[in-house]
Amino acid sequence: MSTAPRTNIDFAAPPIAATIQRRSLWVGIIFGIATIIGFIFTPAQAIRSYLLGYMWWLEMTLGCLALLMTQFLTGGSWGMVLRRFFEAGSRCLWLMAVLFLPIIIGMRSLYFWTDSAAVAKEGLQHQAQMYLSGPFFVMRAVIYFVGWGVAAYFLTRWSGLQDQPPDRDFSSRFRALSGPGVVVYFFTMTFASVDWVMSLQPHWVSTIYGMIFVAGQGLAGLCLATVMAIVMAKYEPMRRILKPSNLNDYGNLMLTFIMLWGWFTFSQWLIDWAGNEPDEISWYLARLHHGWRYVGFVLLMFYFCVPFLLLLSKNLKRDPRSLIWLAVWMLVMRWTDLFWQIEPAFNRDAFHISWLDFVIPIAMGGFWVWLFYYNLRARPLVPLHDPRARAILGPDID
Amino acid sequence: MEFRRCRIKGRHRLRSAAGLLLALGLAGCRLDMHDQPRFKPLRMSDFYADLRSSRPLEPGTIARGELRSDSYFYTGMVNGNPGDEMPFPATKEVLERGRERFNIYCAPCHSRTGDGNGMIVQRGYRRPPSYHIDRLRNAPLGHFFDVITNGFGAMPDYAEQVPARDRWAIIAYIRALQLSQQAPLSIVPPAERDRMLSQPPPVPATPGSGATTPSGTTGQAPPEVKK
Amino acid sequence: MEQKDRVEEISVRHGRPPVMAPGHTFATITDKISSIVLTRPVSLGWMLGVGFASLWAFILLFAVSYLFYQGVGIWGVNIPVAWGFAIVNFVWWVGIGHAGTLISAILLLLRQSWRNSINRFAEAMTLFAVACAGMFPVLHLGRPWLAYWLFPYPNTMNVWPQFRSPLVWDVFAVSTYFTVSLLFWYQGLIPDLATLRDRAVNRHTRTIYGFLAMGWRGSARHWKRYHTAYLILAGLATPLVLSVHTVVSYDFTIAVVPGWHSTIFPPFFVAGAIYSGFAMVLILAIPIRYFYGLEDFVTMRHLENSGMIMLATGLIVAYGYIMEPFMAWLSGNKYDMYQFWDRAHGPYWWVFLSLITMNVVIPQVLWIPKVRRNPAWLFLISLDVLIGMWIERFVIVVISLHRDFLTSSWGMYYPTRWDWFTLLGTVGFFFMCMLLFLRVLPMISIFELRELLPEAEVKVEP
Amino acid sequence: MAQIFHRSTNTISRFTIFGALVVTALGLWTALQLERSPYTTFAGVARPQPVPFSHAHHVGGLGLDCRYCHTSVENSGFAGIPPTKTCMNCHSQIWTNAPMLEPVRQSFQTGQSLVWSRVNDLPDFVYFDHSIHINKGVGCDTCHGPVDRMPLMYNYASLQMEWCLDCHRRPEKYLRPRQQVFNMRYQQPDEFHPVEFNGQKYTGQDELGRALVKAYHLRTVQDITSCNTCHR
Amino acid sequence: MSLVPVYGLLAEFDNPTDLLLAARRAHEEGYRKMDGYSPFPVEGLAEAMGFERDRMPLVVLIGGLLGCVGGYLMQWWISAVSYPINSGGKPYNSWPAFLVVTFEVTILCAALSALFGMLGLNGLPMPYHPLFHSARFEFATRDRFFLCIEASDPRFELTQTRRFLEGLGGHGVSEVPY
Repeated sequence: MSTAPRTNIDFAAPPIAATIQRRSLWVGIIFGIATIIGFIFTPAQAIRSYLLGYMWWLEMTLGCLALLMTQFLTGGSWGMVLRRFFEAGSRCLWLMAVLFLPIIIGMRSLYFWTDSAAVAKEGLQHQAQMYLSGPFFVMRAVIYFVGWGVAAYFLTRWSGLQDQPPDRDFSSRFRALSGPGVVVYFFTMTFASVDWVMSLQPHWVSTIYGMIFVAGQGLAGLCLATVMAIVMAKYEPMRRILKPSNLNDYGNLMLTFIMLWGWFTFSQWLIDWAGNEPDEISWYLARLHHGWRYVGFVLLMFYFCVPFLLLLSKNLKRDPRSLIWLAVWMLVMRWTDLFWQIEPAFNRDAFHISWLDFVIPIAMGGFWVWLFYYNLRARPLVPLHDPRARAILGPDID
Repeated sequence: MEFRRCRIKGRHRLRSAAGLLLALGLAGCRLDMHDQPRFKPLRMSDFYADLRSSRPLEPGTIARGELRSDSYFYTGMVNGNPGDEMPFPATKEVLERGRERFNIYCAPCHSRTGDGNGMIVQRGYRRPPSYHIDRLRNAPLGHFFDVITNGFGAMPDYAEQVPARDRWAIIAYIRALQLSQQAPLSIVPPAERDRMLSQPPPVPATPGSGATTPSGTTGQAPPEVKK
Repeated sequence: MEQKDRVEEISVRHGRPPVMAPGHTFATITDKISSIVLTRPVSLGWMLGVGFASLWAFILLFAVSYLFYQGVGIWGVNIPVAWGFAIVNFVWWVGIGHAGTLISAILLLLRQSWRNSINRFAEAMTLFAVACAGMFPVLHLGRPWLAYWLFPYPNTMNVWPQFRSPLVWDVFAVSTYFTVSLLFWYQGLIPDLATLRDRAVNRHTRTIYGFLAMGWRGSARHWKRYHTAYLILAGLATPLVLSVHTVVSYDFTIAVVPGWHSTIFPPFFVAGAIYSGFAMVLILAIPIRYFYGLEDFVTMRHLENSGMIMLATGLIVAYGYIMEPFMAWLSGNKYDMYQFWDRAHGPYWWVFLSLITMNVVIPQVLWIPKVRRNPAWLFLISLDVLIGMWIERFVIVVISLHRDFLTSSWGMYYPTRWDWFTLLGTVGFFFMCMLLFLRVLPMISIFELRELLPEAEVKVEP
Repeated sequence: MAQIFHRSTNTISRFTIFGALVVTALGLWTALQLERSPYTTFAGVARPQPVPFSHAHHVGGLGLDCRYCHTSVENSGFAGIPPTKTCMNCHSQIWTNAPMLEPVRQSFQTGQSLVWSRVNDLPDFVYFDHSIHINKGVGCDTCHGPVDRMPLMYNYASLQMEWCLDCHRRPEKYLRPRQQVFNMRYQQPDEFHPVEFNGQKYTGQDELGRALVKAYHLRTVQDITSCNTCHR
Repeated sequence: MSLVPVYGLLAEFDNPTDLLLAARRAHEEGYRKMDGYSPFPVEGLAEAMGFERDRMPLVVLIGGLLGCVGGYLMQWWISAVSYPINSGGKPYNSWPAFLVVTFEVTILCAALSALFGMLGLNGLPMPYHPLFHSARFEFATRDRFFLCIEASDPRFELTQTRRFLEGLGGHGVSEVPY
């Protein structure tokens, strides 16, 4: 077993991280006040926007967790470079668990199946009534968070333990947890997407729905970590770690996730369109008419077509300044996609957008990013003492 | 009459084997579904001894709608003697129909004017009497019906080719023909009279031009043949 | 390149088997692989193998001839199960083909060096599997000799293919897939054919390989364009391979048949395809490396990685098995719910039970590293998965069809001996092609193996 | 190592590649032409018949109307092939000794049908009805060609589906007034030969066709090109 | 000088690094008509010899675009223009359904143009080539690396170029007859 890399380079997060952390907290507080105002005056709209913002930030959290587990399983330098960013994102999970409470409280104005009169009127199936009941809904949410929490807690904890010399090789331990962890994540996230988003219109079911969410979360987690890594790469130590070939990999991974999203959403649309069954196509009718049609078009063009073509360029993928903008853009597109999934459930006949749809996600983001940087600063930016980390350190560090 | 297929035909198994071998080369070969084992009108059938798939009616059977209860309509006879009435009113439409059918079935021998010098007669068929003799001018309508239905002298019967109603229409038209050859100018309305006198008589259609004269109301001469 | 090598080095240091056994040079790699084709005598085992496989290929020929002669009535298909073995076998074979493209294209893009030792025969496997697959829809046509009607050409009927039908998409997807796989395979072969040309002693052999190598001489400019084209082909083949089984899944999902009309089918089918494809890769790789003494090149690393991919894709398949009944239950659609009840409780319950056992339960032993690193175990599990995936298609095709919406059109499906002959015949045909390929073409990509050596790295600054 | 191939192989191999393309293209083109040629369609090829019946003589020469023999063409799907009796209407007195007509006399005496070869033979999966075409103003010669100039009968058209569709897609190109349907020498209207219909003179087929489509209540092109119009 | 026309001079090396360095030197020396030969692609070798722009991506892009546009137009023309048939009440121009075949045709055309573009730009097939006269050249497909400076290069001069190549430290220089 090798000894720790001998180097006098400081691998701690640069001071800028503290600055960002502080500023994002302010953003969180200011927009948080606006959020409270929104909840006071337009509670119905506020809870919808809250759900949108929540799903958006949950994506980044769970995306980080999923990618963290994946990189333990596949190995490779791409994951090693971003590992600490994934860990920082994963450890925001407790914040997301806390932020879920308003959804439980505001459930009645979000999900019409909580109202038995409405259920009777809408003729909801008996099965859906069994599944979509308040207590069961809360119980499932608890199970999801426990499942994700266990994975996030142990993986990041062991990773932290690794930082203390002497070197310890936790590879098998990481893999032993990540393997089942990915499986559990896949299932829980599927059911979570059914519970939290699909049940807004419970007549419509789609077996691929969970996978669309998983693919979206992968993209969100990757884009977030890429953005953060490129921000940090202006300074040591990330400057020497993050190489154009890594960025190229991230670009390719983004392309992969974009293609997966395109593949899943197109298939879902084509199958529903061809089948043309009343329960199925009505979901799309709400989303492909009125102003929603243009949102769909924006997604087609700027979630899929344009980024797809851009990411074919090797130069763009290797250029940090281009890639960071593209990653930010894809995060915005994730928001747009969620917006397009959630909002038409409440406004089927006309396009509708509220200022809270922007404010609440930003408020949540303020706190989230604050916690992210808090987590990031707690540890060196590279898991130095992981034996495999040497692959990314370069020949000059040994 | 029976038809036989002249195209590729054989045992269907042989045919599928041929189809396999010659799939692309013989794109034109006929396949099972082109010649289905079912009867189409007048198709040959090896099921019956006389090879006819279209079977003659069994004696005594009456097809639906073919019960000939109106005996005058179908025989032209009243108590064994030819009657002299139309079983239905001879309207303009009936006369036009009669002219059309006359020109198709009768004109080849009787000629379009009814003088009995039709194209077939010119080719050696025994010449029928002209309609414009007194005997036929005075013959009752039922006589004509009987002749068309059962034949007369050298004339074969046309019962199969001309349905009963058309026969009556033809008879009505023959009466009109007879009248047209004997009509005094005085029964023509004055306006028409002037026009008729100022114009040369229309040229009768020349049989053998290859065109059967259109029998419509336009009355125009058949279009000239351009070569 | 650099990072990759270090990752590899570290992996080996941490107990993973190497991608290639140490001690090889450009020359030994070249000579070892080309000698299999050029100088190795035809062994008795090979002769027996080809003999047995061609026997089944001839049975296939016989079964197909009889089918042409007599029509599809000799098969067990009938209303309501009009898509019996033919479509089951078609989906199964197309699926098997997918692993080859995954290895050759996707792993190339992901810069997975372990692909270099197995891509060649995996691609050959793809070609032969797709050829087997392509037979079935054509044979399933009532008039197979009119299959060319499926392509748009100015025919005398003025009738064109119906482009709203997934069956027409299939024609395009499968033929494109075959063509692109062939191009990819052939392009990979060109430098190796040149190697064989230059190694061959026999004049005729040299001429044949020389003809096929098209005068390849390894020029730097040629290599440059070659490499670009190779990467581009890989980039094109990657979405293509996903699209092919997606389109195959559309054959089912576009219809509103309970059990078919399910949005998860595209990724579910693709995962299943890769699942069975890697099983076939292992079925081929394990005996090949043993009989041809190729353990140096096809190492335990390859076998283990294949096992892990099988595990992952198998779990996605299991995910699909769970999602479908769950969503059917949640939707409350009584036809969908009945369909899944019928799978487990209907007359085909034993098929469904064996599906779950073979496809979901048994492969879970792959979680155990010891099993993943044991060729005999891997071979057995692969066999199990291959059969399991065949059963999966049987379940989807037959059980979904045998109980129609109207109880008056319920029925059972009984395959005839001709169904079995055709299925086993294609297996024989597949192995016959594979064995012939092993004999006449380099089964491992020589030039890509050379690239794996440390000496292949240019040790100067660019 | 010595050269395996001669210098000329380079040219030959390139030539072969392009040659293969050209040969393939030519082959496909030939196959398509062949499929439309009389080799496949028998268009213009007279069939052997038990009696060499001449439409040119009977129609063109003697001026018989189509319906004299094909009696059911106006009100039935099947145009009707005359029984031997129809032949004997005239041939009981004309050409009574002609050896050519021996089979006809035989048939008349014995009651055995004459076995004609089908000329205009549509596949059995096609539903075709003469009466609707006649009544909507499709002339006999539009499909059957200049029958009055055919010494022996042959099919004038390819009878392939593209030929049917050509008219079903734009029926106005071919329609004529009903009175002209049996006119074997009908000409489509032009400036010098106008055609009268419903008291109006038309000098172009386009306007006449449109007027006829309207007057005869033709169904829409969508309807008459739908599969089950002809395949039922 | 030699009476047999000469195609070029062939220098042999036993590893890719030496070949790359030699090619770089030759390029610096002003030689342009030369080529390196190796049993696998050597990174940077073509560039070291002043390789012009690689036009492969352009060729494939054109092929793919033609396939994409052609594939869609074909389906549109067939389904909406040539013979519109109502199928399941779907519009004649059913673009969601047409995307599938459009995609497949795009890939097909792009892949065909990739392989044939590569062969075409590389001037293959060329079964006959002067280099095959060289006895050692068969090892270019095994484990040897070659640099050939061609006689058509304006700076080529038999003895001088030979001396230059020998100075590069290879395993011998041989003359390749035309």
